[in-house]
Amino acid sequence: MSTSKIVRIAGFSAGALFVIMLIVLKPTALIYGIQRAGIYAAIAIPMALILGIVHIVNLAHGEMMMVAAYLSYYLARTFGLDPLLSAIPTGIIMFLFGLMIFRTTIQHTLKAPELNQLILTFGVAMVLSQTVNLIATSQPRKLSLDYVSASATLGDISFGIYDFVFPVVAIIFLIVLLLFLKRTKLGKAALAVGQNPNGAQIVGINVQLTYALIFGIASMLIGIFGGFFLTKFSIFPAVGGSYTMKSFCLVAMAGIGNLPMVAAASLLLGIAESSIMAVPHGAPWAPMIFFVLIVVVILVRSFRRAS
Amino acid sequence: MSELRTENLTISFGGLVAVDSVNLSLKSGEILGIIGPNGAGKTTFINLIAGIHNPTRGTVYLDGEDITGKPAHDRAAMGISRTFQLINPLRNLTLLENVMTGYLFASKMNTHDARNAAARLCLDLGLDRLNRQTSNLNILETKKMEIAKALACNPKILFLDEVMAGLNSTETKEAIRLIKHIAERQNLAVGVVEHVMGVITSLTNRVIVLDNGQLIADGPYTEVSRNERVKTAYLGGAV
Amino acid sequence: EGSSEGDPIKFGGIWPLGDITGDQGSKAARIAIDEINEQGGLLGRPVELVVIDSELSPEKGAAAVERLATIDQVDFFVGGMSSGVHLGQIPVMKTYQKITMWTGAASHLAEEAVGENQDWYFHLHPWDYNQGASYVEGWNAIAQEYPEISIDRWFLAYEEGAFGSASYSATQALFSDMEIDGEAFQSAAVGGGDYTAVLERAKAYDPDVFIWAGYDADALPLMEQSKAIDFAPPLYVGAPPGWPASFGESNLAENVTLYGMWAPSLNEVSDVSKTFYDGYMSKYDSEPATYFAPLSYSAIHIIAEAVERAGTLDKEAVIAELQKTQYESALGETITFSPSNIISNQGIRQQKILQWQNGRQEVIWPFEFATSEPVYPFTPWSER
Amino acid sequence: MLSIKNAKAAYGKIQVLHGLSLDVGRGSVGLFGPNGAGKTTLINTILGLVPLQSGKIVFDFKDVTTRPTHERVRLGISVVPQERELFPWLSVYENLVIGAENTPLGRDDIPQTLEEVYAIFPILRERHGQLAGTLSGGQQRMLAVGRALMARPKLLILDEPSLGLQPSIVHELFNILKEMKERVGVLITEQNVRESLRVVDKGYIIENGRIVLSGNADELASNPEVEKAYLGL
Amino acid sequence: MSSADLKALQKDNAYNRNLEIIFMVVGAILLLAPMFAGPYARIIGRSVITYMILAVSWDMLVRSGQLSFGIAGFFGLGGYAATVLAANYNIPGIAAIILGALLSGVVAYGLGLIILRLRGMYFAITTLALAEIFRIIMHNWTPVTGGPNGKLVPQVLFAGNSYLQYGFMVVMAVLVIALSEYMRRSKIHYALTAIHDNEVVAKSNGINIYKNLLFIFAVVSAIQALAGGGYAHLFGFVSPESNFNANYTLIPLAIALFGGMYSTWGPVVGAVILGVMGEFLKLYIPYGHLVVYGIIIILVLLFMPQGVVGIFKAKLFKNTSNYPSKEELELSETKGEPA
Ligand SMILES: Nc1ncnc2c1ncn2[C@@H]1O[C@H](COP(=O)(O)OP(=O)(O)OP(=O)(O)O)[C@@H](O)[C@H]1O
Ligand SMILES: Nc1ncnc2c1ncn2[C@@H]1O[C@H](COP(=O)(O)OP(=O)(O)OP(=O)(O)O)[C@@H](O)[C@H]1O
Ligand SMILES: CC(C)C[C@H](N)C(=O)O
Ligand SMILES: [Mg+2]
Ligand SMILES: [Mg+2]
Repeated sequence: MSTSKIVRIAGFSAGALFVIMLIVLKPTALIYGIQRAGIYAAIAIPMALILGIVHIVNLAHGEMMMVAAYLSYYLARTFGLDPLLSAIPTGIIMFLFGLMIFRTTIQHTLKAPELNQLILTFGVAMVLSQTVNLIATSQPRKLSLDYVSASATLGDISFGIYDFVFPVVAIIFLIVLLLFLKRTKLGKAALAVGQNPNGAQIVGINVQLTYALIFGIASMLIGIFGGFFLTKFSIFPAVGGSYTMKSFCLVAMAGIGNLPMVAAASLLLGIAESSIMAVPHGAPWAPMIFFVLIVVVILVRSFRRAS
Repeated sequence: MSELRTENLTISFGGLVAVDSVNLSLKSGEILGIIGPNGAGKTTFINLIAGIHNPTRGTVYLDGEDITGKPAHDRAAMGISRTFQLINPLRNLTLLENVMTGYLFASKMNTHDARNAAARLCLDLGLDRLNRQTSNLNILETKKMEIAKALACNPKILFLDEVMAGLNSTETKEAIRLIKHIAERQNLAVGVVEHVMGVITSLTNRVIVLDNGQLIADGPYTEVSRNERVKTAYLGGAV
Repeated sequence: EGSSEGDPIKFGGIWPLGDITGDQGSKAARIAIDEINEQGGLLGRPVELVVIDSELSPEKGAAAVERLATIDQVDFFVGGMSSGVHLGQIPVMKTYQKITMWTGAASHLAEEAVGENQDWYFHLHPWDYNQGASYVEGWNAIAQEYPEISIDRWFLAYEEGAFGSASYSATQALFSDMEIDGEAFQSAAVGGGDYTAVLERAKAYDPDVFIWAGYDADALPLMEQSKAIDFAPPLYVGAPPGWPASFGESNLAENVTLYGMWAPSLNEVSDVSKTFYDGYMSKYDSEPATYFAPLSYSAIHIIAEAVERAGTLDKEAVIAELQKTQYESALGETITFSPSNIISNQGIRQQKILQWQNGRQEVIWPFEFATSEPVYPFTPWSER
Repeated sequence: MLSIKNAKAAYGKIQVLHGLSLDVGRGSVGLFGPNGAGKTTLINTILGLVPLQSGKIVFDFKDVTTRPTHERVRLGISVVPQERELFPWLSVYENLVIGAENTPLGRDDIPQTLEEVYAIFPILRERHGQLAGTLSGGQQRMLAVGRALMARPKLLILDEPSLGLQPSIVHELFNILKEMKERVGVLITEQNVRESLRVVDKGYIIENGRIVLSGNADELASNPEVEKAYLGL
Repeated sequence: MSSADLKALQKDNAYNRNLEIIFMVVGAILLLAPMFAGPYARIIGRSVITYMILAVSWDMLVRSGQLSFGIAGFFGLGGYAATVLAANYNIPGIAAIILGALLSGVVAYGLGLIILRLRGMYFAITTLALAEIFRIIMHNWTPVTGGPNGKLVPQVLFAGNSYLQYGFMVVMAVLVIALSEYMRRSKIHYALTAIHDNEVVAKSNGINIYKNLLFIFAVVSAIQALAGGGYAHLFGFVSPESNFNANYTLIPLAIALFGGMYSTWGPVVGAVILGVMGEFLKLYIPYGHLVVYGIIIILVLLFMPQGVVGIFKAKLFKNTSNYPSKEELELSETKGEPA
């Protein structure tokens, strides 16, 4: 007990020391790390919700975001709607789209082994990205928005401040979801369904509806984020793929079902990556840090649990 | 002739001491009843002996050898065998194959011999249609399979954790007869957890009572059941 | 060879059809085929194009070669984009040694894999080191022509994959007499998209010329982040193989210099380019957005003209004629073949230097194709 | 209150219920029979967890034969399943509350019902913060009973509730059931036939998916066949 | 047991056996057909077999319940090892492939010592992360691996002779299939299945979980590396993007599911159907065939959740599990009816 406490305190102080060093030596690395973490967390949190409750690794997660971003893009091109505003209609459309995908496909495989849903969503991902590819070609698209380059100057360093919207969005997602799960009846029912669907039925919970709604809500969040994503990134049919994998990693690092830890894991990885990138010629090693940290955290947790 | 002995065996989960300094010795030929209130620590005690949990404190000896740190699979091979309160058949194996695993790994037989031995044991216990999936078994068959699995490990010490729960009285009688027969034939030391006192009285020759993780009584049932603490904590007005 | 009089002459085309380059490359090639057929075909025979998707995968690409060679029994191979896929195809191509006009693969490794004395192999796309050398040439020429432009200090931001890192090492080797530094970044095309670290380093380095070698998906976000940290070098050069849709519409695009082989503005100085452009627009109702379109279009015509001149499909004869090629291409220049480091038939070596001006790509070098004068220095962000 | 007409059910090709009819009014009904007779299956059909091949189930004057499980529960059927079916990562308290929250009857006065349940099983109060998955087998059974009570059902179904409970608590549980049956319907399956006959008004003996005998408690208790088969110990 | 039972059992067993023989013959014909069907068939066959080996090996591990998302990692590692051995140390082709596989097996063993205490999604993610780590190392270790550009194999296997190349793949396929079938019948099958079903029960039955997992993980990884080495030497190069491509993880999973998991024949059949179907689709739908491919995967999972082989088993073969087993019959013969 006491040794684990010592380890924890040591870990915390090492982390704090690192952050202080960063602030002194390379403050922008910390800023960019936080911004980066926001993107990771905002994408991973909806995936964590689906994995925690419906127990599905949704390999179409990134593709759903891609579809949402394209929706926002076309809303912007046709109606001149700013993507930050179109995030709302996109969110609603994606909620319905999520429901539809769930009802037509995933729902029918819930009783099958877990892997069936995994490969099913892989099929869905493929259909989504390839369909968009057919319609919109692989050529990247991007809206040019002035506010994205908004910057601030601190002493003699200038840095982008727009990207702070991502951590803000992530925190909002997190708080809303936590309140939803702890405070609302549907949320509490969802937690129960996640742990024992059979048990949930016999206390009067509509399990199928809960699954569908949770999937829909997660799709809505990722849909909203699609609009935000579009403001910063170019979009193309394959843009979602790498985020699926990264989210999946983050969710596992956090521990399945643990939403706040997803945010914490994102923060850790965001800062770690941007610190590495701040070192000259460090960039090619940034993904390495990402994956090594994930493995280390997962292993450490398993060792701790075993002892 | 084998002997299992525990010394100050203790485990706590968080703040809760589930098994608290239990000293026990169990010898071949004995059938020991283990009773006590729900949550007294009976299952946990068995888990400690079988190596599923590691104790916070205390030692387990088998024939004088300290086996406390040994992994569960080694203990199984050394002759400590048990059934599970919450039965989980290996559902991707057939009935026969479930029983085979004990022979294959704890008793280290080859596949051919293990198959034959398992079949013989199953027929002995009145199980047939050995190629069935375990999901098609009824409770009685499941329980028999559970016992067969434990016996296939060629045990010296055998723990039965509520194997008779859910059997009706005819079936229970049959099971008691079976267990007595096996224990005698193989000169086993047997520990039996049951909440049905009829079973305890007709099967065991010695009883221990756990309460809040502590061993509060040890002796023949008639004696133990007169103990005030046992009466209030466990039996209530139900005797 | 296997085909007789009256049967069509077959071109086997392999592109990644799911990618804009292969999509437009294959479609442009089809235009060339149609043009030839409209003019009565080749040697009195119709021509046909069989296209197979490489799916950006070496094994699929190699299988496509095998299929075209044995089942479709094509006479020529055309196509190509990625070096990675091409590496997988080369061993199979070498077993058939059919006349090949390759429109892709910049990696020198691919050239190594083809090896010496493969006279059937024609490579249209410049190798990585060709591109580098042409930049040296171009910049020196520009610096001479416009003395106010200084090019002494270079910083290269390159994507960490094969394309970017090859660009960096080629540039380093070729610009060895100048001050040069570089830093890798992860392209948005593979899940990156954060350029802040590279841009900060570049800003601290304070270069005369800043070049980024990444992909189309990096273009706008990179500009936006440059603006956010107020990084505006005198020469801001982008060297992606293609640009995103409607990049020119952004005010960030203004005065960005770029490398390329082709731009619609070439229509003003080249009739072939215009013919090609109009043909593509009328057939597909969308603008050719990558140079793979004119390149693939050229590939078909170059072979067709050589066959016409040879008057036969005999391999030796056609190769001999191909080696004499003088093809005035839609890319502006006249394409000829000559040995490069290893292979004997290298086509284009020169890249063009262009600049975004008023939403259009204008050619500023080579001067013979120039459609505009360079704007220098890069307009600071605050003045846009 | 509950009436089952000619229920037939099967798992794949294995026919388990061969046309069972049975009624539960106010008061309590016991289902007895050997292992594998189909008692649990019957309960599952009442809940809609196993579909009927044919037959009809009426609860509270409503035909519920094709309604989904959660609707039946909301109409007032609660169950203590043989396999307990708790939420292992929720605390004891949360398990109890969720038992009430999704049913119209249980929702009304949760603190009150909670007190009642805690009074019956004091250990649950003591362990209200513990994760259900870490409870001992018998404690889990108590929690399952408590959770079913939280719904304030009109019909309480208990599938072998005494399984794994210590004798004193079994005794107490049956006392409580005896009291409850005055207010609500109770349907109970038990291997502990002697103890249950104390509680039930009427009993059915099921064998191989058919009712082979039925009668009120005293009749069954004095029936020599029942005596021989079920009351031996 | 009645003699009617016995008769029915014997009849059904014989029927099943005949059916099996028919399938074996058809399978063998299919496997050898590309030898006579031209080089295109052989090159397709060669990649079908690559995926087949990956899918079978993945299935061998998943039978223990351990789900690997790191197939591409060991596939790529094997490819790089075989290439570097050949290019930098002049080790001849086949020897380099085998050595590369062994080395990768050793690496897997070492990593397994640490990661095999993980379960479920955690293990899956860790293998996925390891695959990425391998890729990044190969990508950045330029002096040895050629870095982002990759590296050429000095000499393509069998100088590009497609008969020999295909033959080589067939030999690998047969070996891997045989190994998988052997494992299904040997002691380790019971250990792995028990671990899959319930670890606490497994250890209580004397099964050393760690040792068994370590063994199978090392073997399976070596097989995947073998396939990767073969791939590198057949196509003549390695590069981080091609050899660690996520498709080498996802497609084998899809194949195993499509064909039917927890068996040898499921992945084998799945690889053939999906591989051949992919080639056909793109001939008829050059632009957009992947949409159709995705839809087919979805439909199969919705309507044939146990996979193609599962359906065949259920529809064509007789279910004999409700008959007395062979051992029961023998015992009852020697001892008379059991009590
Ligand atoms: N993993 C755990 N974490 C926390 N507490 C635990 C854990 N496992 C068991 N316990 C607690 O330890 C005590 C002993 O449990 P155990 O299962 O041994 O009881 P038991 O005597 O077998 O009871 P029963 O007769 O109900 O089966 C219980 O209070 C239980 O809640
Ligand atoms: N999920 C299932 N799949 C296949 N067969 C099943 C399933 N569940 C139960 N059975 C079979 O149905 C029959 C009836 O089982 P059921 O559980 O209803 O009996 P029960 O009377 O409740 O017995 P017990 O006293 O053992 O609980 C048994 O033969 C059992 O093997
Ligand atoms: C310039 C392009 C042809 C780049 C391509 N990806 C290559 O590898 O060669
Ligand atoms: Mg217990
Ligand atoms: Mg039952």
